Amino acid sequence: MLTNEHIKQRLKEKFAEQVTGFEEPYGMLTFEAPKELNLKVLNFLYDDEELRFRFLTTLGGVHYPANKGRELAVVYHLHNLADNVRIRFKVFTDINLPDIYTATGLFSAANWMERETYDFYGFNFVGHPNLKRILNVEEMDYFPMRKEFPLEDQSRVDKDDEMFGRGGSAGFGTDTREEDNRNSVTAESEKDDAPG
Amino acid sequence: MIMTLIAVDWWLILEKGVLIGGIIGLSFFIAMYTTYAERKVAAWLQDRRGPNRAGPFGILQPLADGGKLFFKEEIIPLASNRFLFILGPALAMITALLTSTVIPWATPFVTKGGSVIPMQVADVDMGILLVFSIVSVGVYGIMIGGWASNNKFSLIAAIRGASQMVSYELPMGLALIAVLFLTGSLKMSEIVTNQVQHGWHIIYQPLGFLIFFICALAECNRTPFDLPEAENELNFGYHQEYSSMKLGFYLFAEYINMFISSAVMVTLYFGGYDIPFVNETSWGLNSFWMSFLSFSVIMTKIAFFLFVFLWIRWTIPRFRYDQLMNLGWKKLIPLALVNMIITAAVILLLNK
Amino acid sequence: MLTQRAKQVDRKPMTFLESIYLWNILKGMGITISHLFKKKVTINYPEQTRSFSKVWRGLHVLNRDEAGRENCTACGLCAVACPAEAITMEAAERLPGEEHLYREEKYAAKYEINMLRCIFCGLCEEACPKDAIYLSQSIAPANYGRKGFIYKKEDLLIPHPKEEPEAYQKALGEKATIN
Amino acid sequence: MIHLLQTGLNSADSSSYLPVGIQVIFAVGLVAFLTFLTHFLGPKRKTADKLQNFASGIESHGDARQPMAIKYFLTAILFVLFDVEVIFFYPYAVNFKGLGWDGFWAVAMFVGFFLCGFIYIVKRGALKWED
Amino acid sequence: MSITQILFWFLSVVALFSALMVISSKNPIYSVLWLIVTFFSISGHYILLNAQFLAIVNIIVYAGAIMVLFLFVIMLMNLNKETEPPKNRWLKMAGAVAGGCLLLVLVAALKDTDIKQQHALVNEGNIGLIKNLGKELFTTYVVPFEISSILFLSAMVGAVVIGKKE
Amino acid sequence: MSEQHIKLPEGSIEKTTTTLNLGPTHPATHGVMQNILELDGERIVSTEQTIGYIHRAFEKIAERRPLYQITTLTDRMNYCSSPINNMGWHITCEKLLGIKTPKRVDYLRVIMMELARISDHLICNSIVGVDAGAYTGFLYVMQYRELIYEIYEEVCGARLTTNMGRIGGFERNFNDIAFQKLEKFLKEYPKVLKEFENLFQRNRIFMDRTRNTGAISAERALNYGFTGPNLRAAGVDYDVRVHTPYSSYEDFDFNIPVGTTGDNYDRWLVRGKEMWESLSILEQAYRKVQEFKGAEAEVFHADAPAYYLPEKEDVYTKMEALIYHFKIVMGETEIPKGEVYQSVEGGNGELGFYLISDGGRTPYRLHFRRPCFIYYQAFEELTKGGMLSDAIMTMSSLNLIAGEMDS
Amino acid sequence: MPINYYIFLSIALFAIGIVGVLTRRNAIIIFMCIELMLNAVNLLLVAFSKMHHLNNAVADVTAGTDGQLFVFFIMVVAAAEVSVGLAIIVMMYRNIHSVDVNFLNRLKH
Amino acid sequence: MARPVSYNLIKKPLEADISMADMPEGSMGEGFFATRLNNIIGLARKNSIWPLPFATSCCGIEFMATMGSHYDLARFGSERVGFSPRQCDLLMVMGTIAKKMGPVVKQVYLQMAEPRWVVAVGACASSGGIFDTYSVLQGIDQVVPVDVYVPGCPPRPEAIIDGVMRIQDLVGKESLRRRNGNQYKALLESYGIQ
Ligand code: SF4
Ligand code: SF4
Ligand code: SF4
Repeated sequence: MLTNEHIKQRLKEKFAEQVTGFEEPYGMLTFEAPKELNLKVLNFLYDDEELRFRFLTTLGGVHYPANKGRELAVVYHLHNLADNVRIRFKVFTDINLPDIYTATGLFSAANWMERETYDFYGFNFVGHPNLKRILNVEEMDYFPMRKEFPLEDQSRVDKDDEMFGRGGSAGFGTDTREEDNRNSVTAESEKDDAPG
Repeated sequence: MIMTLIAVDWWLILEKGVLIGGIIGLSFFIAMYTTYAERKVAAWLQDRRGPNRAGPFGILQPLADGGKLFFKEEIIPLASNRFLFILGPALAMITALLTSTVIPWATPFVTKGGSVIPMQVADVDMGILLVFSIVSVGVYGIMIGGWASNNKFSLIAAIRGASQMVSYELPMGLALIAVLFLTGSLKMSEIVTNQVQHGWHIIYQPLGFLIFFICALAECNRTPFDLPEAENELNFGYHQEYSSMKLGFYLFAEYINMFISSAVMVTLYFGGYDIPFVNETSWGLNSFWMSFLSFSVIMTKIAFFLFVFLWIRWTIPRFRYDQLMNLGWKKLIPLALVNMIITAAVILLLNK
Repeated sequence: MLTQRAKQVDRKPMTFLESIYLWNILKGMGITISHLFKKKVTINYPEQTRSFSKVWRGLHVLNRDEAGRENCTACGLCAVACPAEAITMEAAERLPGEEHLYREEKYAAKYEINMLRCIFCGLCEEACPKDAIYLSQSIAPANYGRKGFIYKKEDLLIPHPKEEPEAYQKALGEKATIN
Repeated sequence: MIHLLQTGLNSADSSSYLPVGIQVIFAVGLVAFLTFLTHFLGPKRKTADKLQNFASGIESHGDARQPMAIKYFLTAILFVLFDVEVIFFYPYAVNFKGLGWDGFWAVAMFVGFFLCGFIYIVKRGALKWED
Repeated sequence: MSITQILFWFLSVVALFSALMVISSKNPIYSVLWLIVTFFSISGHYILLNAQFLAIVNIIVYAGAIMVLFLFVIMLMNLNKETEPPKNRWLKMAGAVAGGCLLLVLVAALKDTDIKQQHALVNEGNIGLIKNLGKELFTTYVVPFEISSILFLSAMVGAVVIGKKE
Repeated sequence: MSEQHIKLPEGSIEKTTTTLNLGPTHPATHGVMQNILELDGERIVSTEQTIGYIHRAFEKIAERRPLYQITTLTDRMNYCSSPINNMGWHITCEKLLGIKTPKRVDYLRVIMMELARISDHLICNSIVGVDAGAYTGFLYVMQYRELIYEIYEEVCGARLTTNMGRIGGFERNFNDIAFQKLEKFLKEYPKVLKEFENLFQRNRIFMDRTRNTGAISAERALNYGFTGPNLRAAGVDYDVRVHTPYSSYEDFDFNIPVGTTGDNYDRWLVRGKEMWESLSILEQAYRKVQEFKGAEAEVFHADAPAYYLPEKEDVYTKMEALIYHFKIVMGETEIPKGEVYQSVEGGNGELGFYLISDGGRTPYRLHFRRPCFIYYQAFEELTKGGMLSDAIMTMSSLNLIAGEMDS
Repeated sequence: MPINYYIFLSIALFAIGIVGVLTRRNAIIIFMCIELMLNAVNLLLVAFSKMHHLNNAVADVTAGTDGQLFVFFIMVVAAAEVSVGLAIIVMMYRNIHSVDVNFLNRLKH
Repeated sequence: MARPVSYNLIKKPLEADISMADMPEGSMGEGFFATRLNNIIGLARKNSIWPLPFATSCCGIEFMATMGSHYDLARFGSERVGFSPRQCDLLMVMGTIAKKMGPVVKQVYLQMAEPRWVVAVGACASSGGIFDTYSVLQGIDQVVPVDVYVPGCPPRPEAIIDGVMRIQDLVGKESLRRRNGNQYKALLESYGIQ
C-alpha cells in the first residue's frame, strides 16, 4: 500500500529540499516544486516503479494576485491507478515570466489542458507543440481567468440594467439607461399590435 | 410537309400523349404521396403520429411542401457552374420521368370499335434494356449536380454516388439475365405474359430477385445505400447547395425512381398486373373493368414495395463506402453470375 | 485489471447467419413493424397537454395572502439568489391606508423579471422568506420581441382572491398538495 | 371518323420508339417549364455571402474542386469493362433456349474468362476500397 | 418529306452541331456533355435504321459507361478549368484545313459513285433485333465472342496494372 | 512548339488529398465542433479539431457565484446527465464543509445518478445508431428518456437542467409519483433496451460500421487521460464508483463492463452493458430506499442548519430559521478555507471538481475536470487512417458533449 | 434513306473528329475525338448493313447482321481501349501532372 | 414547499413582430387574386417549415425531445431537419452562442434561402441567459434578426412547439412581396447585411 507518507519520503529522497509545502488537505498529498523542476518531478513520479503516477487526472491554473513573485500556479492532479492514490502537485511562477516546461511529452492528455491553461492564464508552456488558444477566440488579447479581468461581457451593447436586473450600487434597478433599440424596426412598428 | 403531317397517325399520338401524360402525372402524384407516406410510415414505425396538421391527417402535406419549394428563393452559388448547376437536377428529373415508358400498367383496353389500346407507352423490342439504358444515364444527374455545386461535400457525394450507381448496375443486369432465360424476350409485355402463364418469376428466381432488390435500393440511393446523401456524414451530399424546386427535382426524382423500380420489380418478378391464384380472364369482365382491376393490382403490389422501401429505410443503418462497394463487387456480382449459370444449366437440364 | 469487478462485454464474432446480413435485418424489421401497431405515444400538443409535475418550475407568480395583499416585502433575497440576475425591483415604504394592499411595511413598487434571462432554476422561490414568489406550472410563452419578456408585477401577481375569485380558483388548479 | 388506333405499333419496327420520343419531349418540356417557372417565383435577395458556398458555417475558402484521389476511377474503369461483358449476355439470354448446350458452353467459357479477370482484380487488390 | 426524313435531318444536324461543340468547347466537361449528345443522336440514327439493339447498347456503353468514365477522370483531375492554352495558331489552322481537306476529298470521291442509288432501309427490317443478332453472334461469331472475353481479360489486367501502380 | 502547357490546378503536384471542413454546422458535429479533415479519397490523413464554440466561462462564473448557485453551472456542463454533475458538486461542497449525509440521501442520490447515467448512455448509444443511419431506435429509447425526465420533474421540477439537490441532500423528499414512475421505468426499460440492442447489436451493417474503427489501446487511452466508458472499452476497469466510492456506492453490487479493443463497437457495447448495470444498481437502491420506514423515510437532507435552508414554515415563523435562511441565501455562512478535489463517475468518465476556497462566499477557484474535453484530443489518433464515415461514428461514440468540453 | 446521306454524315463526323485530334492539346479531348470517329464509322457500318439487307432480302434474312455485329464488336473494343487508354492518361497525369500532348511530346527528347 | 398557486394564467400580449412591420407599401391595392395566392402560399409555407437546428448545447437536447415521439414536431410538417441552409426555412438557434460561434450563426443565416425565419430558443440564444460572460454573445439578435424568442432554460418541448407555432402564424401571414420590400432590406441593413 502506497501511503502519503511514503510518497513524501521518496520525493524527499530524490529531490531533497527542493520539493516543499507538503500538506494533506482532505487526505490528498499536496506539494510544490520550483518550476524548473516540474518535469523532473513528474518524470520521477511517472517512472518510479513504486510510485507509478501515470495518469494525469487534471491540470489547471490558479491566480493569486497577492502572492508577489509567484502569482500563478499550475496544479497537477496525478493518479496512481493501480494503488488508487492521488496526489496534487503545484508549481508557482511569476506572472511576468510564466514559462513552464510542458508535460505533453509525458502525458498526451496534457496537450489541451495546457492549451486551456494558457488560454485562461497565459502560461507559456515551453516545448508545447501547439500552444495557442483553445476555447477563446484567437483575437482575444487578455487572459480572462486572471483575477483582474471582469467576468461580464464588456462590449455588450444591450446592457440595460432595467432589463437585466443589475441595479446600481445601492439598490436594485434604480439605474435605467437607454432603452434597447437594436430592433429599430420593432420600435417603429410597436403600434400595430400583433395578433396572437 | 403538309402531307407528312397528315400521314402521321394523330390518333395514335393523342392516345400515347394521354397515356404519357397520365403516367407522368401518376409518377408525380405517387412521388408526392410517397413523401407523405414516408413521413407517415416513419412516424408510425417510431410511435409517432407524423404530419397531421395540413389538411385532414396531413393529407395536404406534400402540396404544402411543393408550394413552399416553388416559392423559395433559388440560389446558385457564385463559384458554381451555372448551367451545369441547373442541368444536374433537370437531368435527374428527366431520367426519372423516362423510365416508366416500357412498363405495362394494365391489361390492354379494347374500345367499342374493337381497337386495342395497350396500357403501356411503348412496347419496344428492347424492353427492359431500354430502362437500363435510361438508368445508366441517370447517374449524370448526381454527378453533374454534385460537381457543379463546387462544394466539397457535394463533390465527394457525387463521386460516391456515381461509383455506387454504376457498381450496382452490374449485379442488377446479371440478376435480370436469369429472368430473361425464362422468358426469352426483353419485351415487358412478354415478360408479364410469361408470368401469367407459368407463374411468377419470384418462384423461380428468389435469389435473383433478392439481388435485384438490393440493387434497386442502391440505384435509388435508399438506405442502407444512401451514402451520397447521408445527412450525418455529407450533410445531404450532392444536393446540399440546392434550394427551391431544383432541390425538389432531386427529391422527386428519388421518389419517382423508387416508384418505377418498384414497378419494374413487380413486372419482372411479381407478375406485373397479374392477379395471383385466380384466372381472371374467366370472369368475363369487360375490358375496361379488366384494365382497371389489373391496374389496381399492379398499384397494390407497387405500394407494397414502396412500403418495404420505407420500412427498410427506417430500420437499418447505412453502409460505409468501402463496405458498400465490397458488397456490390465482391458479393453480389459473383452471386449473380452463379445464379445466372445455375439457372441456365437447370433450365437446360430440365428441357432435355 | 484494477478491480475484481471487470466483466468483458460480449463481442463474439459473427455467426454465419449474422454474416449474411439478412437475418438480423429481418429481425430489425420485425421490431419496427411491431411498433406500427402500437399505441402512439404522441401528445397532440397544443390540443392535448401533458400533465406537469406539481413542482414544475415554470412561469413565476407573486403571491398574495388570503386577504389579497401582496406578500412581497422587497427584501431582495430573490434577486441575490438569482444566478441569471433576472430580477429587478424597487422597494417602497407602505403608506398608511395601503394595508389592504401590502402585507408588510415595505413592498415592491416595481418588480420585474426578465423571462428571457431567467433560467427557471427556482432559487428565487427557495430564497424568498416571505412566501411571496413561486414558480407555477405554466410555461412561459414565446413572443416576438425582447420587450415582451419583461414581466412586470401585474403580470406576475396572482389573481386577487377576493376581487377575482373565479380567476383565482382557476389559477389554483388542483391545488398543489405534495410538498 | 373515330378510330383510335389504325395499325398499332409493331415492336419490331423503329416506329415503336415513337412513344418513347414523345415521352422524352414531354419530360424535357415539363422539366424545362418547371425550371423556368420556379425561376420567377420566390423572392430574390442575392448577396455576396449567400452566393458563397456553404462550408459548414465557415466562410468557404478557395475552390472545392481540387483534384481528388484518383483511385475512384478504377471503379469506373472496371465498370466499363464489366458492363460491356454483361451486355454480351443479353443476346444470349433471348436466344438461350434455341442455342441449347452449345451456347451454354460458349457462355460458360466466357464467364470463365470473366471470372478469371474478376479473380485477378480481386487478387490485385483493385477492389480494395479501404485504401 | 416523311417523318423519317425529318427525323433524319434533325438528328444529323444535332449530331454535327454537338460534334463541333465537342471540339470547340474550352471546358472538357462541356466536351463530355456534347459528346453525350452526339451519341444520343447517333443512337437515334440507329433506331431510325431499326438497329434497336445497337441503339440501346450504344447508349449503355457509350453514354452510360464510357462517358461516365471520362467525366470521372475529368472530375477527379479537376480539369474543369479552361486551362488548355491554345495550340499554335498555325497548327490549329493546319489541323482544320487538313480535316476540311479530308472531308472534301472523301465527299468528292464518293459523290459520283453508283452507290448513290442505294438506299438504307429505315424503320423496318429485323436484323437489328436482339434476337437475330444474338443468334448470329452465338453461332457464326462464337470465336470472336470468346476472343472478346480474352480482350476484356487483358484490358482488365492492363487497366489494373496501370491503375494500381503507386 | 509553344512552351506553355496545360496548367495544373493549384497545389496539385504533391497534394492528392482533399481538405474537408466538417463543422461546426454539420449534423455529425452536433453543431459545435469543427474538424478539419485531410482526406485521401475517403481515408483520413490527419485531422485538426477546433473547439470552444460554446465556451461559456464556467470557471470564471464560478468564482462569482455562491456555492449553492453553482449547480446552475454544473447542470449545463454535461446536460445529458446533469444530476450526476449536481450531485458531484454537492458532494464536493459537503467534503469541504464537512457535512455527512444520511444513508437515505446517499441512496436517493444513487438513484438519480444512475438514472442520469442511463439517460446519458442511451442518448449516446442511440445517436451512434442515428449517425450510422438508423433513426428509429433512437426514438424508441428516447421515449424512456422522457420517463426519466418525468421522474426528474417530480423530484426537482425540471427536465433537463435540473438544479437538483442541495448541499446536504435534496430540496424535497421524493414523492410517491416519483417512485411509481421509477418502478415503471424499472419494469419497462429492460424490454426496450433489449429491443434496442436487437436492432443494432448483431446487425452486420452496424457491426461492420463500428468494429475496428476508432480504436485505441489501453495504454494510449490512459496516456490521453481517458476515463469512463471510453477507457473501459479499451480494457481498463477504472471506475470512480469503485475506486473511490462516494455517496455509498460501496453498498452496491455491480460489475464494470470492459471491452478489449477500445473501438467504436466496444464503446457502444460498454455503454450498453453499463445501462444494464445501472438498472441493477437502481433496483438495489430502490429496494434500499424502500427499507426506510416511518420517520426515516422522511429524511432527505443532512442535518446541517448552517448550510441547508431551513423549512419554509419555520422561516415564516421562527427568527432563528429566518436568520439562517438569510445567511445561506446571501452566502454569508462560514466556509472553511482549503482545497478539495472530488470526482464522481460522470456519464463520460471521471468528472472532477477541484475547489479552492479562501473562506469567502464564492469559490476562490473552481476547476472542473471535464472528461470530454480531455479525451477529445485523442480524436486525431482515433480516426487517422480510418474513413470519413468512421470519423463520424467515432465522434458520436465518444459521446462528445460540447457543454462539458467547452466549459 | 439514300445511303449517301449516311455516308456524308459519317464523313462529316469523322472529319470533325480528325480536326479535334489535330487541334486540341488535351489528351482527354483527343481521346474523345477518337471515340467520335469510331462512332462515325459505326454509323456508316450500320447504314451499310441495312443497305445490303435491302438487296438480298429474299436470299438471306440474316444478311447484314454481320455488319451490326461488327459494330457491336467495335463498341466492345472501344470500351476496352478507353479503359486502358484512360488508365494510361491518368497515370501520365499522376506522374507528370499534365494531360497535354505537347508536353508529352517534349518528354520524348 | 406547497405552492399556493399552480398556474400563472395572465396572457401577456404579443409584441409586434419584426416581420409584420413591413408589409409592402402597396399592400392595400393588392388584387383579389394576389391575396388569394398570398394566402395559399402562406398556408403551404406554414405547414412545411423545415428547420435548421442550430443546436449547440442543452437546448438542443430538448429539441431532440421535441423531435421525439412524445412531442413529434413532425405533426407540423417540420421533421425534415437539415443542416444545409439552402434547404431550410427556419433557423432554430438553440443553445449558447459564444462569440466564437457568432460569425458562424451569421454565416448560416446569410446563406439561407429566402424566405427565412429565425427563432431563438432558450435563454442563452435569446439573451445570453445566465452566461453574461466575456465569451458569450448576449443574444443572437446582435448578429441576426430574430422573429420569435422562446424563453426557458431549456424551454420545455411544449414551449418550443409554441415558438414554432408563433413562427407559423408569422409565416402564414407573410406577404409574398415582403422579402423584396424595402423595409425588410432596412431591417437587414440594421444588422449590416446587404
Ligand atoms: S419576492 Fe420574496 S425574496 Fe423577493 S423581494 Fe419579495 S419577499 Fe424578498
Ligand atoms: S427562477 Fe432562477 S433565474 Fe429565474 S428569476 Fe428565479 S432565481 Fe432567477
Ligand atoms: S438556455 Fe439554458 S438550456 Fe438552453 S442552452 Fe442556454 S443554458 Fe442551456
